[in-house]
Amino acid sequence: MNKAATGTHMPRFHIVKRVEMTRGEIFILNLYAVLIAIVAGGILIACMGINPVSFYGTVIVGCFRSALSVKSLIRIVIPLLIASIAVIPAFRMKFWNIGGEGQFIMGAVFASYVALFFPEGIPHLPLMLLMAIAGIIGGGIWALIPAFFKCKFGTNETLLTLMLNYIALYIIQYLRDGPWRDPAAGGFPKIAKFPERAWLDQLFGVDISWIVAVLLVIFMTIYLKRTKHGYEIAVVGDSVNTARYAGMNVNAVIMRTMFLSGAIAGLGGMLQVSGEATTHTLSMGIAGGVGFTAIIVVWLANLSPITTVAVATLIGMLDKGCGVAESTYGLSSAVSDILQGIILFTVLGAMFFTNYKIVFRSKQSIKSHTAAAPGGENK
Amino acid sequence: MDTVTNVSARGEIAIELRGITKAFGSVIANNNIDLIIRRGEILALLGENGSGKTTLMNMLSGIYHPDSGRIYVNGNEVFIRSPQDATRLGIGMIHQHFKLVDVLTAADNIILGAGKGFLLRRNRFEEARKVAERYGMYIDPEKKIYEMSVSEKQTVEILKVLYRGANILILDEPTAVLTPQETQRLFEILRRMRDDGCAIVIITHKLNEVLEISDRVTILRRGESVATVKTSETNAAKLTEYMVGRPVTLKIERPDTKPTERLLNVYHLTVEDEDGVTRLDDVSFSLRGGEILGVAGVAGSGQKELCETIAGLHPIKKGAILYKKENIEGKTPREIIKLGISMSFIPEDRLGMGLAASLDIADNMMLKSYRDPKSPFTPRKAAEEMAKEVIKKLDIVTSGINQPVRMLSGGNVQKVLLGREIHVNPSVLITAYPVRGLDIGSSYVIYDALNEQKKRGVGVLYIGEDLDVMLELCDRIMVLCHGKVTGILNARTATKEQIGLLMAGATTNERYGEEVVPNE
Amino acid sequence: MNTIVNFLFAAIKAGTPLLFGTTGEIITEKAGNLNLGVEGLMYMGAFVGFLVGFYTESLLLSLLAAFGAGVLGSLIYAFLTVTLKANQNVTGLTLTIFGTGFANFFGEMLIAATKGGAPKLSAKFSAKLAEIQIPLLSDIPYLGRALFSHNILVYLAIIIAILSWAYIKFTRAGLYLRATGENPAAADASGLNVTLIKYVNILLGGGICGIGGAYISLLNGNGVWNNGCVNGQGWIAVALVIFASWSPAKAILGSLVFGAFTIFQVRAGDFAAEFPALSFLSSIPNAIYVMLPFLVTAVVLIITSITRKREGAQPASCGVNYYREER
Amino acid sequence: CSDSSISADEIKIGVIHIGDPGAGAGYTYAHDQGIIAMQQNLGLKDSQIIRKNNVPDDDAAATKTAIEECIEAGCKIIFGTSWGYMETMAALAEQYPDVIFSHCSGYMSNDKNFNNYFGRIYQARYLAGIAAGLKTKTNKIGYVAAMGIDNAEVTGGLDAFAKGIAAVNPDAVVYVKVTNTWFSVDLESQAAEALLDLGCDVIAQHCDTTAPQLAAEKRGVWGCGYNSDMTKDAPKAHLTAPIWNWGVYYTSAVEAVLNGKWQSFGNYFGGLKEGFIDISPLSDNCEPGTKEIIDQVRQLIIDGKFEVFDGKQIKVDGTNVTVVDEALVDNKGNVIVEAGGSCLDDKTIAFGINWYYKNIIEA
Ligand SMILES: Nc1ncnc2c1ncn2[C@@H]1O[C@H](COP(=O)(O)OP(=O)(O)OP(=O)(O)O)[C@@H](O)[C@H]1O
Ligand SMILES: Nc1ncnc2c1ncn2[C@@H]1O[C@H](COP(=O)(O)OP(=O)(O)OP(=O)(O)O)[C@@H](O)[C@H]1O
Ligand SMILES: [Mg+2]
Ligand SMILES: [Mg+2]
Repeated sequence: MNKAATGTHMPRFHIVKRVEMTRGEIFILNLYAVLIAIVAGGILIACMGINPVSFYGTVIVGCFRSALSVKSLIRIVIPLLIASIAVIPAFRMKFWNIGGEGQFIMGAVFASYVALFFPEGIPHLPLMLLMAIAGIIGGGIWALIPAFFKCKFGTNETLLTLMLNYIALYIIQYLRDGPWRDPAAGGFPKIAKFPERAWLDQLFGVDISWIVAVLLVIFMTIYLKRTKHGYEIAVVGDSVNTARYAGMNVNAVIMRTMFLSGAIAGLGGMLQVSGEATTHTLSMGIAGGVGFTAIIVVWLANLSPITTVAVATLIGMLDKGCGVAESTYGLSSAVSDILQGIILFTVLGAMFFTNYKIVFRSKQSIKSHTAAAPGGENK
Repeated sequence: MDTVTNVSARGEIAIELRGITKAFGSVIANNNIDLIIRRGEILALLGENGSGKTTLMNMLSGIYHPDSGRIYVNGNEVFIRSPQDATRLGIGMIHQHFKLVDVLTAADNIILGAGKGFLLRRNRFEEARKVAERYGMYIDPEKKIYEMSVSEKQTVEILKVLYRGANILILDEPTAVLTPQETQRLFEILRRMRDDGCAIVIITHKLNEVLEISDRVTILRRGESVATVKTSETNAAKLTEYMVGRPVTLKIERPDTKPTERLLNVYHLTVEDEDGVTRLDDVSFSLRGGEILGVAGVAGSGQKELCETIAGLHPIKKGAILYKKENIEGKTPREIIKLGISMSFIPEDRLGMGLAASLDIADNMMLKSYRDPKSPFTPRKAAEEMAKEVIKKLDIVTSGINQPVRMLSGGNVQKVLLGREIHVNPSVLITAYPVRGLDIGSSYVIYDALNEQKKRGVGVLYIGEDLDVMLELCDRIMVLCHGKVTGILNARTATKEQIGLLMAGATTNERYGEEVVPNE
Repeated sequence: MNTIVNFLFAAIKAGTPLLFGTTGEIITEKAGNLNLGVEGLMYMGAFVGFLVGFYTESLLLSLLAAFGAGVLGSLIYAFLTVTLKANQNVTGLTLTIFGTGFANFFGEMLIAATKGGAPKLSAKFSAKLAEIQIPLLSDIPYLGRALFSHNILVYLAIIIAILSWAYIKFTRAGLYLRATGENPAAADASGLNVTLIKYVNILLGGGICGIGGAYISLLNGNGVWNNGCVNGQGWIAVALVIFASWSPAKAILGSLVFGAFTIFQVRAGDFAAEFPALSFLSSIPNAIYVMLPFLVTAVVLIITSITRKREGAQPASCGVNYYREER
Repeated sequence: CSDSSISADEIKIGVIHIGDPGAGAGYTYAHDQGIIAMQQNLGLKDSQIIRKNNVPDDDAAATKTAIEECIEAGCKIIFGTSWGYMETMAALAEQYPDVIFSHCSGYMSNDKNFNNYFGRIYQARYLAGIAAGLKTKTNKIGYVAAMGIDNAEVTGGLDAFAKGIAAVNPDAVVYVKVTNTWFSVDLESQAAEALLDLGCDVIAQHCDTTAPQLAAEKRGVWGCGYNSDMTKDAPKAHLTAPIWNWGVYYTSAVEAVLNGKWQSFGNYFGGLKEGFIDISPLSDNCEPGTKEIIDQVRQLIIDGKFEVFDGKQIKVDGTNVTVVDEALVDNKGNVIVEAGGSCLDDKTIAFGINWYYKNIIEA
């Protein structure tokens, strides 16, 4: 029995937790990852007989070739950014809210109710305000549901928020086909366009939602860094025991934070549905997956609101630029999905090296391994 | 399955460790440790919390890999890369924190990774029962783990190891959760195995058990092996000394103050843990302003529960805790903090409770006081000031107030915690293991800080390990054993031997400095 | 009566790809990994299975290829989450994006390559997917048509589900799988190779999801490749895992129920016509029928958490990566 | 404003497709064939056509981005082929007066740079109904409808189809199942299968994919497709399909732009007469004599002697076709047009038909 064991040889390497990487090192690491991903994507593109350099050129030019394309880019980035900001506080608390999509949708639905069915006499500004409040409540409620069940019964929040996304989506379909169907649409199932007083204002030729987004980024930065609430989120996310010891009501913090998370997503939905991008109409494509993409965005952004701006912009550029490249080279619109997938996989993989390192043992140290030399570390 | 077939003569070396070092990040859990484990012998591994016992044994069970050092089993050098390797070498470990799959049956846990055959056969239940019977144990093999009591779970753990035919058995604090009767039964089994020629390592904090069951004792302190002695040639007091450190040479100051009113009154306090095991049993004492009341006892005698209960984190089963005249039962931790009761508890992993590891020093400073100002913002400025003061006062080594606490060295983490608790000007300060793992210089900084509190009229409850220190620092010493108060002594007159005996379970009627406690 | 029989028949058909996806995901989750990439895996299986069926006309090769595509897709996932310990949710979502893109991208290339029409499976190939009347059984009045005259993949799905159920419940490897998903630290300490077990089962689960995709592309499109063909069925499969409380046997029934939900909107009128008492069925809006799988699942999820049952709940370590030296 | 003419080698044309033109059949394919025909008719280069494929029409933001990419690329005229693009195009037409927006199948337009185009597809459906009515043995014909009774486009087409059936087979009934979506392979085949289960032996459709035809073929029965000639997709089942010759419109619309005549172009609603719609060549699956009858009826419609939504009906005796007076009655017994009455006006035809013809059964 022991014979087999004596043959056991020394492992050539093993994985250990590393001490800490500085922000700079992490940045460089991610840069490498993105570079590798771009090269991998380039190979794929080259395989289709397209020059990858000019392809990537088209992607970038496509985002900035005219004022119009920049506006388009902004319009893609803003809802994604807002949805991303929304999930940050929940994730910081280690509440795995993947229900941003549903919360965004419910915000849009609640706001649409106000826009479509509140008395005509309400002037523009108060109406917008009411819509914003409705959006906040809609998204907030949709987030409170999983928070409540999590606190009360320990219901798995990942799965419940996932289900609620789809329930929200089909609530739109229900409203579109039934109670909210536009009678003027000639029998087409469609919700009526909002009256003009429920349209979002514009500034510099784009919806003011970009201002809201900027404000939200600033707000979230300050909220998380400077306010008591943000502090409580950080402590609960770090250690529930410490939070209890400090006298925090952990459940209340979870519920409040999830409401905030949902509320911001809901506000994003309200801005989207009342904005020009959707021609001020609620449809099933209202969220278009931003709630899901947001999860990836904030994860790559390390849950920092400021970095989120950069990551969301990059993802938006990939979307927009690939759209242009697609018609330029007659490619499938799916090319952007594949590229996104490759880039995200690489960056996700690279994150491993921020927390762990592989320690190899050189042949020498295996032979000699003096007790003092800790395994001839060469990273 | 027969544990003794391959066992060679008694007294032969089963395992030899040479120069084993293991670090986690910057924490050196084991430093250049040598250890010998013999067949037909029970070796006790002794050491305060965090001294590296579990880590060392985990390297034998294949959970961790040593950074350096060699392991010999039966005279051959081996590399144990996984628990599988360990099993193959005949090493079995019963873990401090049970490693059982809750939703599976006892039998399934026992055969996990060990049985043969494609299908699970019904006879596995019978098999499990047989193994149990062979060692005089009883289990219901079809019972799910989550329906079991702790001692049942432990039985499963032991059977699991036996089933794999282990002849080198490691038990990490197996008795911590057992009743005395259950402990006796376990010891019976261990002795029988020893007599069969197995090598056994047992980790325990309970000195009486060490004396009762072991043949030799190895003592670890702060990651290093400090001594190995024959059990027959030692006693509780000596072991305590090895464990908690050097005989103190420097003199600790003990200012004479006049104790004031009784701030904390604990009456017949009884609490249980989640498993329903009684952790504090009818504990009564009082704490006055201007005194330091030491609490001595081997680890796990109820110190942690005492702290948590006073802080409002643990439910009271029986009895009461009064702050001045106010019953604190049912109060939230926050309300208790407001009363002025402050706690600095250094758990075995140092972080976990009382500190948020990923936040910086300043943020950790305001953990209890962040609510005070009326504004929605955190009092960051004040916290920064406070952080600077505490860093200065307690000599905290750090790159600055913005450094996350998790990056600090263990001792500095402790100073941050204690510094915060002192800084809020509490009227009662509960401090547990404040100098755990600190060097002498740092320890004195802390003693001075505590004395200063005492002079200010604060009531200090000092839970510690080092008896020499306690005898010099405290005014009175309360000894806990198995959750019971075995005595409250005058620290100015008590001796180490006296306390050691009480720690090991002897009792005295002495309740120095206590008024007669009304029996409800 | 025919209405019911036809309804059952159609529900089973619609539920079959879900059953594949769910069985695959159950095995994956049993290993402690929540893979939100089922949709992507099904897409990859759908395309590769179709492609191989289209060119080789061999059903076996087509299914093997679909399985292989699922294995490859889940290999990416396993490598990232098991070896590199990447966040499971994020990796799964990315896999969905990638798999969807993969299928539609190459799908378009296939369409472009087949000049003058959509890529269509040959008659010879489609004949292999014709409905099989099981001797004797299919002669049973009513039941014969509803249960025993399906195409071969329906039976394959049920066999795989039953085998998976038996594998998890009755085999030693299944026991190891359960232990790994519940408590990898305990499994590890017991001498199981947690990494290997996770890899094997994630890949196996992914492969089964891939076959589910192939079902969609080979059968639901009546032999013609359609971009976007999976169309959310992967997500319904994720929901069905919960509904089936992590049991492939219950998933068989569950897939029938969820299949029924998806075809109800085009069949409710038939019920109303045959059984006037059920006429309310046809007045239930379509949106409710599509919502039902998710709504019912959410309710089931909440109820199981309230009753705090240990069996029939998500494997305890699901979603959390395992690292031996982590405490 | 938009009448400054532009040369044929400079013009760029944008097309927003809801599906994939490569699909080889169905709605988007038919549109794209029209675009290709226009390109050939006018001798344009490939690079002058900017296609945006798979643009979901329930996602206004995506629609807008796609259309704007056409504008960025310098398109002079942009065709939006799906109903759901309407509001977005209307809004963009206001913002970009120099670009022409041409939208298919909606009801919105301005008199300047935004028109809509559609056609009298009901005429072709009537003809297809004749082929179906002659073919059915069970006298049950199934119809997969994308939208319900409220939708005049779908309902009008269905009524015309049913009336065509009634002309040759008064005993036949039409079962209709609604999918509530324009494009869904799954739902369309499930609906077709449900209809087949009801005993229908001809499956007709008003939806985008070939799925219903494929389902019919699988069961060994027959069907009438839509949009493109689906005989090549389901050779054993297909009879004929109402089809669009979108190229007719695309060519004339782009010509109008090139010639600076857009201002007077207006909305477009072509029919059999213009060659804009028709049925695809009858397949060998049709009953003998079908072609003779249909050819005569087509001529009657082109000549304006029979208008489908009027108080007349075709009577067939052998292959002898005559027009007789007959009231247009819905399936609830309401008279829509008295016997001999004149045809509904175009606006009603386009937007006002919300009743089912007398032989239609909602299933
Ligand atoms: N997996 C780990 N990661 C990081 N640090 C660790 C880990 N395991 C142990 N440590 C640290 O190593 C040191 C020794 O820990 P170990 O658990 O071996 O102590 P111990 O002697 O068993 O203590 P106790 O009596 O409390 O069980 C401690 O400082 C501990 O915090
Ligand atoms: N996770 C970490 N990341 C970065 N630096 C760290 C980390 N942990 C510790 N350090 C640094 O490593 C050094 C040594 O830490 P360690 O905990 O071993 O100290 P120590 O010698 O035990 O000191 P003390 O006596 O105060 O406990 C310290 O300077 C500390 O700041
Ligand atoms: Mg230990
Ligand atoms: Mg230290």
